[in-house]
Amino acid sequence: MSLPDKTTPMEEAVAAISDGAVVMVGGFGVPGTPFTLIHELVRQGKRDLTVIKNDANEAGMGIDHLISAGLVRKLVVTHLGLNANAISAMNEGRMEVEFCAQGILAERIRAGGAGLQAILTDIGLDTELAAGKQVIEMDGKRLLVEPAIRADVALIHADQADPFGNLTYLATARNFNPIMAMAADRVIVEPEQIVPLGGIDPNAVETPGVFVDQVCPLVSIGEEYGVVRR
Amino acid sequence: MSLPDKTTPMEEAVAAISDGAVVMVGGFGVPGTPFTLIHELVRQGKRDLTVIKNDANEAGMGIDHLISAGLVRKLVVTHLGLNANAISAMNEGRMEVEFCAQGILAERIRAGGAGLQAILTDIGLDTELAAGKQVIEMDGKRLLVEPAIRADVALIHADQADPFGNLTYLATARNFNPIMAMAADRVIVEPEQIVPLGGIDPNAVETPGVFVDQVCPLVSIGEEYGVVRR
Amino acid sequence: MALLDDNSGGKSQDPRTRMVARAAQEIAPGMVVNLGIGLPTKVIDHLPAGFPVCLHTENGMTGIGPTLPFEDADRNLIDAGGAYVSPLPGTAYFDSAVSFALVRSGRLDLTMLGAFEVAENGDLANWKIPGKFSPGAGGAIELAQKARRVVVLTTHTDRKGNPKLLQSCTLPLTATGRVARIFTDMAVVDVTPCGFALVELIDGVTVKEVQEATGATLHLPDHDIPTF
Amino acid sequence: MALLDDNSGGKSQDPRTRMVARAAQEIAPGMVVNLGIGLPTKVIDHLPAGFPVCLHTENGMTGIGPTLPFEDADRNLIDAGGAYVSPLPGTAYFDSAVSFALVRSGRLDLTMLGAFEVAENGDLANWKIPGKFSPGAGGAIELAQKARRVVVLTTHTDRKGNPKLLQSCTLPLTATGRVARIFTDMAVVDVTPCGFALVELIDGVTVKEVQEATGATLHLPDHDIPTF
Repeated sequence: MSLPDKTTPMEEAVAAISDGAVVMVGGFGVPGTPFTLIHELVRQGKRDLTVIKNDANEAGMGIDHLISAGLVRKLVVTHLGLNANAISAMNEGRMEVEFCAQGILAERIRAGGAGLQAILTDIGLDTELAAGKQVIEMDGKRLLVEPAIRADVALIHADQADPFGNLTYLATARNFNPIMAMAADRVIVEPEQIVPLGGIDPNAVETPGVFVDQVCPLVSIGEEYGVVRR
Repeated sequence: MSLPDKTTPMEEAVAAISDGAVVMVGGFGVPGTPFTLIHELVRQGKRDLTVIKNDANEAGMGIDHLISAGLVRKLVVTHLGLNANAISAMNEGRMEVEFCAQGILAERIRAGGAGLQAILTDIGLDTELAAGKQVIEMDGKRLLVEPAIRADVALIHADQADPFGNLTYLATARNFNPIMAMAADRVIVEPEQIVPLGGIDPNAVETPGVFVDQVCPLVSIGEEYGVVRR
Repeated sequence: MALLDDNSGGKSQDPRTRMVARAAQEIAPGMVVNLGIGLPTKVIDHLPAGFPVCLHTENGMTGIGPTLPFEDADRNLIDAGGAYVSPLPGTAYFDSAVSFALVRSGRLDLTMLGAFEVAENGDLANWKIPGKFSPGAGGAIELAQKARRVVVLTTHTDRKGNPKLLQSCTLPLTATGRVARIFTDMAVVDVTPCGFALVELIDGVTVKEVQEATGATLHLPDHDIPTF
Repeated sequence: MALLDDNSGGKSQDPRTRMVARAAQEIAPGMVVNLGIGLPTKVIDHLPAGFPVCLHTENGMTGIGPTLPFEDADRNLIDAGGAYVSPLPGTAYFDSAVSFALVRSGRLDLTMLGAFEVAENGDLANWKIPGKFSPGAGGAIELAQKARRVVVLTTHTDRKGNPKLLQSCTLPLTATGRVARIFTDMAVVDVTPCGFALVELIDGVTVKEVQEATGATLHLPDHDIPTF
């Protein structure tokens, strides 16, 4: 037995994303954001995208390049307060925005990755985030039905990858990456480092390679991955 | 800031378990089974227990000691084919048995640990495991409501622990341990090794110590943890 | 390791071994495959060395390597059937929730399962014989319901000679309509919209013998039936 | 680090700093605590060195250590507000699903949050000002709904001098009836079954001044009101 090599040039991996695709993007603030994959998506001008991400990054960084280029039809997000461009695009109706409680977004994505259809939760039941959602009763309690979310593509930033797609993450760059890496029909990864098969301790693997479709070598870790002075 | 020490003698930790308690027990076959905690539970004669575990171990091992001593009122399990004592106790009505599909047991426990109330799934919809369960309709599809499971106590076997309760596991000894270690009001761990705070790479922690209540030093790793010749 | 000889050289005399060797050919390069407890597990011994396949075991591992003898076993490393296995370069370990996430979300290309009964509509029963033996389903319900392709390895009849391939199952079901193909110690049988179709025969077994050992009509092809 | 002086020596002249220092005393040894973005994050600077507390940040970390200056920052290690933080011996990193599992399953003893509005029944609004500023709730809904104890740090009035402590919230809610205590730059106010109760005053502020800056009745104790 041996495990296949999923190394793919980034241009080729991104080229297979369709206009109109639903795209999950890892990251929480700077750490874990797949900046290079996002740049390639902008460069190839994929449009009419639905983007699912924790936050809208900051103006001039990350998915703001997609938003500012008018490529995002809809954004599913928990917070966009740090990106004035995103707020403008929302307020002016150029981009549809769906807000989700942060942990419920995480659980809906995880449920998608776990092949579940939905979760039942009392989170947000008394808030306007519950508007329009299905409510069911269980043991006399009202609960929201929060459907699982899957995407056509997930863009993942990892620390290490092996050619089969086993992944590790560092510190708070983990965030949404491991759950999104399970919840898309095609999972594309930009790892900071590619190591040979066997180069990752099997106990240390965070995302098993079986969930990963394409491992794209990064030429360099640009400035935007760095420490931001505020 | 500093993190508290949760090291507790095993006798004391187990003494606080009540008769009638709902107890989750980690392990899948031999690996990951907390044999020493189970022995202490038998020694202290806790009775009328509801035990939640993947399997019933084999006759003469692990939770079979609880079953054979008549301490288990109800067993929630996915498979007990390797334990003739468990099958007899079930067939003779001495022990109630609730079967659950393996991955759904895992997800119900995980949902309990994640503070969700239930999951919706199509698994087992056409089988007798669906009997008596709530069915709801979502987007025209019938789905089973599988309620989250929490326990009063979880008994966990880990590889390494630090005094705060951060845990690592080895190979297939992981199985149900990480999810059960999130899903009980009191989580008791027997680690093979206790290392100082900082002795586990924070990226390698599998169960964050915040979920763990008591870390019980093991005097030795007995024969039953070993390789079984069949 | 003796079984490997059956793969590289002449055919085994043992029909069960031939069945397992034939089933191994069902695995295409690059697949992610779960081998159920019992006969299916033995398929691993019929894969050529270095064959590109990712084997999954539901107790939390992808990238299963060869089975190990008692002396070399790692006490923390078993497959779901309790066999001592080894890692490969690229193996990953994970918990039981992740293990079935993989199954339910469609990342498993193929599962091979054992059976008490298989019906001509693809129904499978393999977890409970009421009042006699109720071991529980373990992971079989999810494997049978969610793997992209489900095949069964089973003796054609039970110990008493009763057929296990039936018009409809009499035992509690594991999954409905999911079995695509059955490998037995007599034949390879496909489940089609019209019912069972005989695909291949073991050398020396006749169509009449297989039909008599089967509890439903076997549809025959209009060409010669290959043997294995 | 200048703030630490306020804790160890005389009281700061700045009411906001006094508020933050007072809030820090709400943290008991051994607690697991989440500090929300903004003023609550500053509480960390008022905890004595080595104080036994496990700080959680919802982007995936328990065991937050001191904040780091730009020069020493790790690009992969921030808190949910984007501040560069450091690990402690015993820190753990985890994904966003585990991070909120911890919150929803009751492992968080205390959360300190900011507010646009707090109502006398404990309702909280802090995520949306319709038509003006809708940053989204981030993790606030789950923190407010599920932490064992929820306290708020806020200026007593907004920039225009309008009260933020009200009979009922006018903005979209984050959670209902969950706020137990409010620390402001004028007072400490508890939410009780009877409404707001004045607990402490900042040195130099009068009961009359606080009542005038509050949009609901402040119930007074029948003893002298302590100051901080």
